[in-house]
Amino acid sequence: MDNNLKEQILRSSGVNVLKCMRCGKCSGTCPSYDEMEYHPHQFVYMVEKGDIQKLMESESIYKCLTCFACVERCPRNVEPAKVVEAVRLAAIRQQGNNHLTPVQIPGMLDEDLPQQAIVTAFRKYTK
Amino acid sequence: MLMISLDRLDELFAAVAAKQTLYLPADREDGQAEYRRWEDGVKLSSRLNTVRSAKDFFFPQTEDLVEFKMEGKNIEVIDPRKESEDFVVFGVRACDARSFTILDKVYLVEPVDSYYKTRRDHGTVVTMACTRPEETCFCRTFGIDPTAPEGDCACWSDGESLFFRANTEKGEKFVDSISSLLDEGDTEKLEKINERTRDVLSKMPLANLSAENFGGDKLNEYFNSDKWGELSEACLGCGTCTFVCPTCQCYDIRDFDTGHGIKRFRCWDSCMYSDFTKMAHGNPRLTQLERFRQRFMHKLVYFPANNNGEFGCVGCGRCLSKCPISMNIVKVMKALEVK
Amino acid sequence: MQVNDNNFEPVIVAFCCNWCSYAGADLSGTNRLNYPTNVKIIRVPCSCRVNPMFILRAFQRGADGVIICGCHPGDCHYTSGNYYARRRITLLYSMLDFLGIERDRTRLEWVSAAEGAKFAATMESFTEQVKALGPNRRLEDLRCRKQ
Amino acid sequence: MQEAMINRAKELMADGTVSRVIGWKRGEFAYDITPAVFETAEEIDSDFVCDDFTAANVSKYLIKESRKEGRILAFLKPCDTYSFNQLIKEHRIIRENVYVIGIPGGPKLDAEKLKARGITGILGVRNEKGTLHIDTVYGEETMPMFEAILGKCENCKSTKHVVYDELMGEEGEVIADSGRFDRVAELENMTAQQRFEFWREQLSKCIRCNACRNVCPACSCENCVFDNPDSGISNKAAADSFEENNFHIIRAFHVAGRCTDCGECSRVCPQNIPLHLLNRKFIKDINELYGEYQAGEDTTSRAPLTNYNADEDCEPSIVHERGAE
Amino acid sequence: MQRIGVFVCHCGTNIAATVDVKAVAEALGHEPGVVISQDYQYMCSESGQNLVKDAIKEHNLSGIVICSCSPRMHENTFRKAAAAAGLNPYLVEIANIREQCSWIHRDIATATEKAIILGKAAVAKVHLNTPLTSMESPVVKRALVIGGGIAGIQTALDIAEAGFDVDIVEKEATIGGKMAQIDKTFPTLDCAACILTPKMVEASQNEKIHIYAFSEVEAVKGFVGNFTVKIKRKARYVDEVKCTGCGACIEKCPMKKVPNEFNMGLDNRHAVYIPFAQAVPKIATIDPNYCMMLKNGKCGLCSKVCAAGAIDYKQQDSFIEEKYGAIVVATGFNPIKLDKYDEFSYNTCPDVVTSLELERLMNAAGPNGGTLLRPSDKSHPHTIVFVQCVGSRCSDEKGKPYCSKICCMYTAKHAMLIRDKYPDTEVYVFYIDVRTPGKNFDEFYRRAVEQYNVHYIKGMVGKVTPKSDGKIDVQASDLLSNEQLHIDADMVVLAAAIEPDKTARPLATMLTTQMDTNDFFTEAHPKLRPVESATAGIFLSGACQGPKDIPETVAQGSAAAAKAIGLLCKNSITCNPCVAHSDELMCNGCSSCEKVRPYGAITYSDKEFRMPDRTIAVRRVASVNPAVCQGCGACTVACPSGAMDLSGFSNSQIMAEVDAICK
Repeated sequence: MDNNLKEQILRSSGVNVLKCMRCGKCSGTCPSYDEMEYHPHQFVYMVEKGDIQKLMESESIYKCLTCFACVERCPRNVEPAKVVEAVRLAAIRQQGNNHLTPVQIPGMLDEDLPQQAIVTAFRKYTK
Repeated sequence: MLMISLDRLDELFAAVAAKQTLYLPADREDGQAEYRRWEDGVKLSSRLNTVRSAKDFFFPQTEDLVEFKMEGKNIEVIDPRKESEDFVVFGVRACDARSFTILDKVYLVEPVDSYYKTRRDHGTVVTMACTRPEETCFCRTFGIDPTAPEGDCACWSDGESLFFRANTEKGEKFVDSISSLLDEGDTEKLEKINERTRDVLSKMPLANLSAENFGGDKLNEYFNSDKWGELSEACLGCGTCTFVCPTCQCYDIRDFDTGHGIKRFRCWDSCMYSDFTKMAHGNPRLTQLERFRQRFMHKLVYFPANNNGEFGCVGCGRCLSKCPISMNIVKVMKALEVK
Repeated sequence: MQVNDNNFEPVIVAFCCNWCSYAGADLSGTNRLNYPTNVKIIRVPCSCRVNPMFILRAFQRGADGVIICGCHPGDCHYTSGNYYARRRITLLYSMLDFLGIERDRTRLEWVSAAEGAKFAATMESFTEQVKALGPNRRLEDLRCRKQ
Repeated sequence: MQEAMINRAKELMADGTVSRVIGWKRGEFAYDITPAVFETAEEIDSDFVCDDFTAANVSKYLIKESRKEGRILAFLKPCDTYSFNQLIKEHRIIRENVYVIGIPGGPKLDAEKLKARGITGILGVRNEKGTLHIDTVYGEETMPMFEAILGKCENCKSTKHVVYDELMGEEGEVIADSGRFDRVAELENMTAQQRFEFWREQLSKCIRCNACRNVCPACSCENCVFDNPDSGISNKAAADSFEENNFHIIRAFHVAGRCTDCGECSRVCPQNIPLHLLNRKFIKDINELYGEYQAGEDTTSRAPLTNYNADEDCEPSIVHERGAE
Repeated sequence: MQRIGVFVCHCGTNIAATVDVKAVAEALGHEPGVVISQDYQYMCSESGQNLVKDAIKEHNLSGIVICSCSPRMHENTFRKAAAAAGLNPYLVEIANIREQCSWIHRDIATATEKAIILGKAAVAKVHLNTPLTSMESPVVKRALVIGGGIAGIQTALDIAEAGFDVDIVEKEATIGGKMAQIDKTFPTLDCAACILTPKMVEASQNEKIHIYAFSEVEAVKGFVGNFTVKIKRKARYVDEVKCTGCGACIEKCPMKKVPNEFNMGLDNRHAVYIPFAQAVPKIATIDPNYCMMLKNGKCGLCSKVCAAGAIDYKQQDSFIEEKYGAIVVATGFNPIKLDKYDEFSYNTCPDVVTSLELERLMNAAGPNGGTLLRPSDKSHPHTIVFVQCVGSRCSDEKGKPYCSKICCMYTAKHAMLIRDKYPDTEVYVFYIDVRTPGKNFDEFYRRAVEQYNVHYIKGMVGKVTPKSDGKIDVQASDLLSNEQLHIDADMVVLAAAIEPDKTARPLATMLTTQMDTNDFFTEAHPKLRPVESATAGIFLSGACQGPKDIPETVAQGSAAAAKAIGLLCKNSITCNPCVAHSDELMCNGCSSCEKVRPYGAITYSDKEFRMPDRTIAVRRVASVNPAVCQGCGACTVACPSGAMDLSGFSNSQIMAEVDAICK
């Protein structure tokens, strides 16, 4: 178990994962649930267990829309989205691990894509 | 006689203050005078006298006597006195100067009050002759000449210069210490001024007040006088007369619990107070009449009885102007007097 | 000890009425709500028992702040005690202010038996407030100062 | 007026309405009157005085005098009637035993103010059309009368007598614009530091002679807390600055809501401490916070500190909210 | 010379973990007058008390200081122990080093320092304590029960059974409370009305019980044994004495569109109404918000049809004042409002209901006569989803941090009842945990799963969305199979958290009782005095003290009754000797104290005094009636001379504490 990594996630997210009472409302409310390998409640639980490497390697970290529905609805104020964000940052901050590079963009553009989404994507997927 | 021009007073005070602490009467914003520590800018008051007398310098209103420090259940006894420094009290009037003689008779006889003595030893009294007495003055009743004050060193002003004469060894030391500022001067004008002052005094309302019918042998004449009731009727039982009096010398000893120990201090007491000399059984003087009587009998009868006829009053007139109901020793003497 | 801004720990006396505020203080204990150790509570039956003499006494003896806590107006266990206290304390605080004593050294707060959180928060903020003022010098008795 | 008073007093004594008269007795000088009880017409003729210097409030003496045998005649100035009424309210004076004649009030004069101008050796004082002619051993001096007015008369609150059996002279009225709180307001508008320094300078003069307390008609306790060794705050001397503050705060607090603002405390203070400002501060606060209240105005109303308004009373935090810094 | 004993309690680790109790005992042992200072594990235990008693005897102690929990907790315990050892109980002082020290501080050094100061203050105070003797005060033999739900009814019945008069004050038009709205009870499934209504009738017929329905407590004065309560009788606009409950007025009332509170607003009632058929008292009430006669003076039909002439449009709120020896609080609970939970669409979709609404929907006296139909289209629901913990166990401001305790069981009950009556209906229950501690509770839940095939799914519902086809999309994550579910439901039932009634807080204020942050009344001791409040003479019954099911509520109701009876049985109670007293030698008779006395305990008389000059003077002086005085101390501050002082909290004692603290 990588304790340093766990500490880093907890610190950068500011989340106390011990507050989770495992109700699963975060996952129940998540619009990206079916896209994700690991679901919001699993993020919280796995971070608590220190099982973080799997999360960092999973596509799930890029599937989170950061819509904050889980944050809004969590009855215990655990804020799972912040955990997902922290794990994602831990991943992309590693050298050469940008999830997105500028050269990839033109190929991904389509007419319906709002400008804001591109900006957001850069913010979320690059360091 | 050695003298200094009045416009060089600041120079003089600075020279004195450079060597020891100097106190002198200064005007307050309410027009009354009080003794203040001299520093640059403090001017000598032109008022005849201060509200509080000069006795404060030797017998302050409160004074720590001893301290007890408590550490758990252990008690340590501490003498709180600090090394005393020499000081000069300047501008004392003849009446107040005489009051020190009276206080000395109480505090410097055996057992000597070492607290008082230390202060007396370190203090130099520089007196100032009166030139403009007030209607409340009756010092001459007690044989005091306001134009020839006692004190370690006496001063006279002729309106232009200040003249000095040392009366004691301490006074000589004082004059020596300022001799570089002094010149020899002519006292002719001075004599005239003193003459005029004595003349004014004889025209004052109290000029003819005499104490000759009072004294240590007059206990029976006055103690049971039926005048006391009338005289004391309006007395509020406050301590104003006692506290402005230069000769009142009674004190109370009290303990103050500081939380870390005890400070045993003495403070002025007044025989006018209901708890004066309170004992286990209560107060020996039950009513205000008796307390009132005590104060005046003490000054006019008991004190002379124990001090070779010396009265316990110097006629400074403070109580005359300060008593809230204007009852005072003059009215008492006049009402009681049996010729 | 030299007192400076960093290590000044004020002495704060809190008079708490037995029925509401003392119970409120107990409740903040029961709920483990932290507040500074500077605060020492004296139990009185009612806020109206607090004599101005006690407040002055506290300042004399080295208190840096005095706070009185009682039942909310209308809630007095004795029906009207806190109303009298309110007037008395208002006038006293106003007088202290008139004499130039820092007004932030005194406070009155109504704390009910249910307001453990309010009690703790009040004590926290009052302590901070007094800390900011520094030691009480204007109404202390020098004879009582710790050597 | 003095003449009329003497005549009336003798009349009332002669017809048995009263057996004694309380008033003022002349002294050695022009100004040193003493409150006194007169028992005979002769005494009245020779010693009774009522002039510019008879400022002393005789109400407090009536606590004792009204408990003696027989009825006593009291000449009360308007301000004295307030003190008298307040003492009636507090059950201290037995009303039936006092025959009150209301007399016109001041302004009374302060001999100290003459002396402060350097006028000494006073042999006599005449008041002519607002100018004082003072005969002294050093010659005659003059000064405007208003400059010699006693502090307590400077901001007279009322020339109305709130209680009397008989009135001499014209009845006056309450003076709404007396300006008696102006000085308090001035102090309130200073900074705390300035106020502190002001009061430190004033109160450090205190010699704790207790004259203010002993003259005060509201301070009529059998045994004052400051004299009672069991009270925990008894102290004979103002041993340090705290004691000075403590005495005057507690004294003012104990008379708050009971003080009629007669001004005797400041009059008798040998050190000229403006003690009345402390009392007026309380009166001003009470008027502003709890509604106008004049102690002694009546004998039935509830005093502001033994009263409350559940819904409207302000919180002590108002102290933080108003005034200067 | 004082001989003071100091006893420092560890309270297990409650104190000892943050306060160095040995250091405290050591430090206080050095205080003047202290002859013995020791610490012990549990001072309040019998052996702890024996330690105190032995020390008193062995060291001939003149006063004792216990450094322990709040005096509100154990002051009496130690006073009794002292008395048993021959020491006057008022020579005991408590230094509160638990609630006001060890529990609020973390740092051992500073907490210990503070505990020592608190101990020193108590030692300083006890130096000045004087022996006091208690007076007796009579007990009014009548109890007041506030709230007429099952808790209040049970308490009232038990108190009446013991032979004491008891009044019930109920703010609604009828007693019965929440239980009257419930259809069936778990785990036995018997009909709530069938077991409740006989009790209601019993209460109404018991001559010792007086029911003030449609009334509220307005003010409470007094103290244990002698409360004076002002009760507001809200205007019903119907004469209670004359009304026979025949219902003629209701039939004729033209105003029929008033939401029926009893049925949770799921159907309507008339402007004049009787909440339900078995209401007690069965008296009509006119709703002034809807009655046309009261609103604009037009109608008056009810008055015309009332044979008894009971309608009184001019009726006003009236007030009565009654004296009571004991007061029992039984103000009960309510489901929380779900307005803030947008994700459950409660406000927008009529087919999303709360469990209490479901009770009414299933009840034979409910809006659908007992047939479970969707509120929106009155169709038969085929799929019903239950959502647990709605608002319970929430640390955010929308909900409540506690577990509401009853939801798991009633949800199982609902699921089971639906499956039993409508086997074609699929029932899903989304749970976080299923909590079933209780006799036959888990068996009950398992029956729902095993026998009735209710689908229990672990996972909180994330989102409830009404669809255009009338179905409701319930989105949730099945945490065990790790998949997200979408269920097309016909109805969704939300197990809303329960909270204390809104009237509880103002009532607590009037009663000067403690409440916790959730507005539940705080018991005097969480384990040992669960049905008493910390304020003497005030007892707690039912859900006002915390979430409870019916059997627990009834049990607590009876327990509170037993406590109240214990009090009422006494002819008098010992009253507090910490009362004011006046020193006649110092009193001026100024009457300042008399003006501020709240209980009329101060009177004046003329007394003769021998003066110093041996004359006799008559002076008016104050005296205090110690049986009436409650010891507030208002007079002590009003008194300028200091003649008034308060035993137990004297000027010198308080100043000694101040000194010790400020040292």
